[in-house]
Amino acid sequence: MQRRNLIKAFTLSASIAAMGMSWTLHAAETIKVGVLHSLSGTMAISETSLKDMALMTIDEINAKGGVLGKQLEAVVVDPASNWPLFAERGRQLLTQDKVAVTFGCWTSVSRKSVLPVYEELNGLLFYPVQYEGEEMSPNVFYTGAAPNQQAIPAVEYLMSEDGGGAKRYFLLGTDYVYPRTTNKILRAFLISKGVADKDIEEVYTPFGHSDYQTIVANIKKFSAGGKTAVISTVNGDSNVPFYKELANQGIEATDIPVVAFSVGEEELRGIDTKPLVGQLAAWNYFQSVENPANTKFVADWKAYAKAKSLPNADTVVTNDPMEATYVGIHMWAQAVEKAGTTDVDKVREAMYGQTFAAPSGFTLTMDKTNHHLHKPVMIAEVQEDGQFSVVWQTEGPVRAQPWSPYIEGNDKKPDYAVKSN
Amino acid sequence: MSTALTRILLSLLLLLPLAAHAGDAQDFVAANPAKQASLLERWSAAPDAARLPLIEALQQGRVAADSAKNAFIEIDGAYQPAEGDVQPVETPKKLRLNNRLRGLTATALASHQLLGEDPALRLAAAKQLQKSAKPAQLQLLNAQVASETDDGVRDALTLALANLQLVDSDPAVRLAAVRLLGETGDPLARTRLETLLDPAVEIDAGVRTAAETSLAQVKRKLLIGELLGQAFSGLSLGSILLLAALGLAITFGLLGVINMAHGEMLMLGAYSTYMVQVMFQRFAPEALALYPLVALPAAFFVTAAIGMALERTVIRHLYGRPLETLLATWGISLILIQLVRVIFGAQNVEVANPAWLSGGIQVLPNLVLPYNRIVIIGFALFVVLLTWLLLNKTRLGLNVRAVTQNRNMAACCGVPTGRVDMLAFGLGSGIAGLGGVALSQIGNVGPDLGQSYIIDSFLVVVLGGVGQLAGSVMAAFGLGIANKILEPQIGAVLGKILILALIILFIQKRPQGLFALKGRVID
Amino acid sequence: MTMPLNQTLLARASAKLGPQASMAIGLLVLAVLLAMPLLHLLPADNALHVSAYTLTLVGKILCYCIVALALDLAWGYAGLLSLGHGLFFALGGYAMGMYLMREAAGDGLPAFMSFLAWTELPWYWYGTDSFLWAMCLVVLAPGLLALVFGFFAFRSRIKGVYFSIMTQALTFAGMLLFFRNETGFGGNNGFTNFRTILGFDITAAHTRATLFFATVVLLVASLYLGWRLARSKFGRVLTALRDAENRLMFCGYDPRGYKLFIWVLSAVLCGLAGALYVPQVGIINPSEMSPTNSIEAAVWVALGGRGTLIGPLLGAGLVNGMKSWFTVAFPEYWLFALGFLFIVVTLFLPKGVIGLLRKKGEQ
Amino acid sequence: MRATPAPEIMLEPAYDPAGRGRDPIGTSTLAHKGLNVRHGTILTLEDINVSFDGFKALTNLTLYIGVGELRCIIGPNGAGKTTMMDVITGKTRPDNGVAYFGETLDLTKMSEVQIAQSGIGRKFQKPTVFEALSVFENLELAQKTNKSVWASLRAKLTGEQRDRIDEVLQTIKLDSSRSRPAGLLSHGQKQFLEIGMLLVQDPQLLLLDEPVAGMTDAETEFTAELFKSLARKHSLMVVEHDMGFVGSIADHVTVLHQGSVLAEGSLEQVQNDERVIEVYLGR
Repeated sequence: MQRRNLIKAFTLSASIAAMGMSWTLHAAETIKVGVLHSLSGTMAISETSLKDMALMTIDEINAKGGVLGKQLEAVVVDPASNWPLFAERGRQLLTQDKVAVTFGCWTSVSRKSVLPVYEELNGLLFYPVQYEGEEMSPNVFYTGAAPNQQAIPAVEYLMSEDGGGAKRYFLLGTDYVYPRTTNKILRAFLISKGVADKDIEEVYTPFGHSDYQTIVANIKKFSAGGKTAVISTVNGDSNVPFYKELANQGIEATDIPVVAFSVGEEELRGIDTKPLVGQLAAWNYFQSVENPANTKFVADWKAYAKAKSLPNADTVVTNDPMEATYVGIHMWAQAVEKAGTTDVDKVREAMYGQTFAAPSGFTLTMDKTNHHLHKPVMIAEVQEDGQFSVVWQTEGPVRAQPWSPYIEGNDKKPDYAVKSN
Repeated sequence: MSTALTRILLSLLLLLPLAAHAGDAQDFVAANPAKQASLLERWSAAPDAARLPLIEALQQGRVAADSAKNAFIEIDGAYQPAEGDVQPVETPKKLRLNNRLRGLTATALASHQLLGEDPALRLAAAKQLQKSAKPAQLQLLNAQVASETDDGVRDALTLALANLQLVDSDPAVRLAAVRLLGETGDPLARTRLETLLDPAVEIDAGVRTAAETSLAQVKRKLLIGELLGQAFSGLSLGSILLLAALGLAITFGLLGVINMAHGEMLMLGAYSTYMVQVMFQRFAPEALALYPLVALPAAFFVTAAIGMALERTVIRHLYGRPLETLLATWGISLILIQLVRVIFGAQNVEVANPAWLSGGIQVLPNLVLPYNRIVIIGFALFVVLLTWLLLNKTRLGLNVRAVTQNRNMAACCGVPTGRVDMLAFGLGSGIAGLGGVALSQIGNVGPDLGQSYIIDSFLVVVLGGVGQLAGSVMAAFGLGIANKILEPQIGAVLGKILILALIILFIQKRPQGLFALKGRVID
Repeated sequence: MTMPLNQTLLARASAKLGPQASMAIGLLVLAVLLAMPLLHLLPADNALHVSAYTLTLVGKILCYCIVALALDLAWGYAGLLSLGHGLFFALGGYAMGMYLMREAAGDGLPAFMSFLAWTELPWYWYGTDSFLWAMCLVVLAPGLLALVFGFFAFRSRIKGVYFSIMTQALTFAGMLLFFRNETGFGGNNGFTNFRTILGFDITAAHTRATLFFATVVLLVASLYLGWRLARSKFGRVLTALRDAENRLMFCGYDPRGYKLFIWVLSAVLCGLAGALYVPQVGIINPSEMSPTNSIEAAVWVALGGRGTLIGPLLGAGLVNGMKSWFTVAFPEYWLFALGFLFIVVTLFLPKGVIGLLRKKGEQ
Repeated sequence: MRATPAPEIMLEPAYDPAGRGRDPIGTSTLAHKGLNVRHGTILTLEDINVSFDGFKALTNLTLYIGVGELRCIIGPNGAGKTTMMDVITGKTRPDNGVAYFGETLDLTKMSEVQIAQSGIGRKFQKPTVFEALSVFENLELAQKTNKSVWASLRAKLTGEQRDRIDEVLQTIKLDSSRSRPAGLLSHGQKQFLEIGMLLVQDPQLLLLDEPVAGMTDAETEFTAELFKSLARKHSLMVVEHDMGFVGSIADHVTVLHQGSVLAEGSLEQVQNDERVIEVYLGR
């Protein structure tokens, strides 16, 4: 009996799925855009909101009449935080769903997984997250920050009198590619600024590390040698135990400031922010930035979250990768309008030099050659309410250097995108 | 900045007391950050009791300004003019300080507090100045040391002064300062003394020798602090591992269920804590600090109930098939994780430490023991004791032991085995829930919380010897301490890998764990 | 997605029709699998064309099938439940990946090394530009690790749950090790962006078809090997070992040798599967070693029916087919489905799908 | 079936140093594979001590089994009978003492497998057969042959081996169930299957732990005959509680108590020993 019911249940769910599939096929004159973000698994925590942001932006564009007179239709797939699945889903979007463009990926490894597929099939991917650089594919537009658009300005700030004039640097990161590369660039940069080797300490922890007692004790010991700043590339979940330990051991931002590259508004939602107040973060956008474009952006997002009753809709926040997603989709739409077609090669041409008045308060430009956005850099302090207050920012947008000059051999790399073979 | 210049500036300021602070707040609000910084420096060199409220307000972030650059101080939500009798043009906006200004404010506040009545406040101020006194404050400190009535505060001030006196022009003063610094175990003193070893910096050989002696003293004290700190962090990590593993010691160790959903019980315990905190915020915000105490029973009963429900519906059918329980409970854990994701969202939720669990106690200058960790060590021992009592001193415990040793025989003796299984599983889950409350105070609360503890928990139970409470305790503390000894030597990542490798080797040597009973094995 | 469905239907039919029919159906499935790479070579507009998407998807599932089979040899026959087979799979994959990275890098260093500013290959990379040596590594890396681990584990008679937890700890340690950049395997980004294999473009249709074909051949070969083993006296000794190890020792058999043999064989098969998996999916990174993956592999085996050889293949096909479908259709509910599947299988299908089919066949 | 051997043949091993008076075929079987039984003692246990966490399971246990002898071991629960078997088969290592198989094989230095391969077979208290395998396969695995991994990968049954298994199947009356899975057999059948496995294993020394538990009277009687027929060719050590059974097979009985030998002799002697009566009937 039970087994028969089980089979029935399976058949039922299969037919529901079939209905779901057919729903994506109904509209004839639409342009399909792929959304490739993990909705389950470990990365769901970060990527789910990017998917929602992409859908909101697409709705917004559709409400204004769509692109080339056609409505955009989002094809959302879930690569389930599984890297090979990203490649599989990417291929599916390009060959089965035939999307004109894909917005997606968070981790570098997921991007690296889909990259060969997009290069092989000449697809177009917009990648919205800050990353370690060292890549420039003609099939990807990078709307997040390269290291020189985030890490280096942050260290320059720490060196300045306002930033505390740090003399010693404790580089703390999770042991994987982004922190290692960023710290490598930073070390080269610090040495070029006359910081001695003994005044730089690099420490790494495994993924999901939660016991920072020893590390905080080491930071204290290190800081006795002179004004110290901590540069944290600690990943996601490990930040909470790290900051709690810092606070409980009596280290305040005024003694030893910590600047983080992976802590934004979304991450602070799940954190007791009291211990963090005064600590720093470097991004290209903060929700607290005051300008009309951002006010509208934040209000739209809150309304959207409420309307779609997203989880915890009353506390939603915007953050840097969301803004990058938003900017990326709009720029793509503009480029399609300019090119008059969704053809990848023509859209790519049209993307070069495309501008958009972003919520960050600056008009961002897509570089004419290197596929990265010119972005302003902002340093902000954590406030008690989980928001940031900007304490310093660049005069204007900074051009990305995906091939960091601080890494050997990069001077020979071309400053335009070529396929990696 | 040269000392002479400051002195001139300082004396000028002292000559114009009234004019100077007529518009302190106004001056500050109108200034740019660089000017604000020099204002604060001036204030800390020449404190004035009348300025104290302003500096306090600055430190607490209560100073605001309107567009006309009039200064206001927020008191209980209302904006009072800082000086004079102006009305705000519109709602004033709070001044935001950067870290540098915050640091200078703390120093300025300390020098103002030195003038106060309360010796405790003066002591705290003196301690702050030990860290951050500027050369410009030399005169102030000299004066304060001379006029201070409280011995403790005077000692602290003398030390703060000594830091500044290291560069005094008189070798005798320097020598005294160096000797005094030798008495402290302050890591900063070490750096300061080290610079004096250089003949280019310290020309007097006598002072250099004294510095060397003092340095050795300081280093010894620092070493003690470091070792104690390592021991404490080992104990603390051990207590966390223990709390994470204790529930498993019952469900796996006694009942033989390879409970892969154990981590999710921890997670549910942590989410119960979150729920209790939300309830308190909504209905009893005044008692919010007590929420962890209420969360303990709440988490225990919630997780115990879920555990019992799982036992009745799924696990009951799988006794004696350990590997099947592994798969089924893994399935349960996936469902629970996704359920929590759907209900609470994929993001972490915020569980705040109440004030009494924040901060730490300064035992030595380089040793702070955080309250939350102290409480968790105590709590872990309490839970162990509770479990031991439950298992060894109650009827339920007797029944559990009887059932786990010989199910059929126990049934024949009239032990209701089904009920005992259910209660025992509930107990294990409930204890995991208690562990979850503790974990919520040191780390994240998110759907994946349990996943990060499950492997460690199994290793603790297996290492200790299945079914051995004492073994689990030893294993947890052993692992914690071993981890903390290895970490500074080879780094956290290799340390973790090495620990895993060591455990694998150890189990080869003693497959039954640390505390295995030797005996005739019945086939 | 067509694959697993076909498989179930076929298996169900086969149970009804008896052994000759199952043989016929097995041959039919094999014929379809062998035809797929050929159909892939047809022009894209041909009605019978099999797309690269389908081919890689099925190829991936076939690799998982080999893992399931390997795990079944160890668990189903010898009672060694490994929760660390992902490690062997990944090691094989990494060995292959090393070769592919060297091919892609030409005379230079693999890309990830040059931006770590390494000027020299670490010693364990020597010779990996040779396909033959890489193939040796595919066998040696998982094989030797399994040999050493197995030797010590079986010597101290670690079995049952303890064995499972030790293997889990092993793969966890491996994952942490490979996550480090400094280990020299590309950290968490792993290896991607492969270009050529033996000089052939890795994205070309005929390369894909060949890789797929190789996977089918490996699967059939391992199935045959498993079948021969299961029917030999060796297989019976393993079964005896699983059920009553002490008795077997008192019969004069040394269980260590038997366990070690099947354990290493199983690891090597996993490594081979990994080696074929990597060029087809185009990426290998340490998350393949995460304990979760290995547990999932155990579920494939349990779902299909352990100790049946064919069952685990069905299980791997079913679960992965469902995963591919669910994560598109109902991403939020995939974990629920998987979780319930675990529970249902352990509670109601102790002998797996194969057991269910057999029962139906008998009725 | 043979007749019951005359009691006078079953001498105290120490008094029969050359193994005289034994079935010549038996000795020849024993003599192969290099087992040295020059002094007629197949098993020597001297001053064996075993303790578990302070509990002394065996205390200065000394015991000799002669070649071809059928020895019964009796004793109250906890007397150390099974522990003694564990020591002989290598499952438990004695804290000290001497354990020799024949004259040369030091059992305390050999692994369980080596001990089994050198010719000691054991039947467990609880019948242990390979439940997933058929009766025939059970016997096939137990059969005396090369038991290395490589050998079994290529193993094929010879006609001779097949005949031997068939013969044993007849003997243990399981011929009709030869292809049934052993797990489906009744308790008594499993006992017989395990005995059959010992038979095909062809060990020189058989250790039998409560072999007739769960058997019907007829089966018990049959087993008694079987054992008696095995003696001489093989040496047997039988642990049993069933006094009737002991009486029907044994001429020589050892009583264990608290881990050491309390009495030794014929069943009658032992039964009349006052210390034995005290132990069995309580004080």
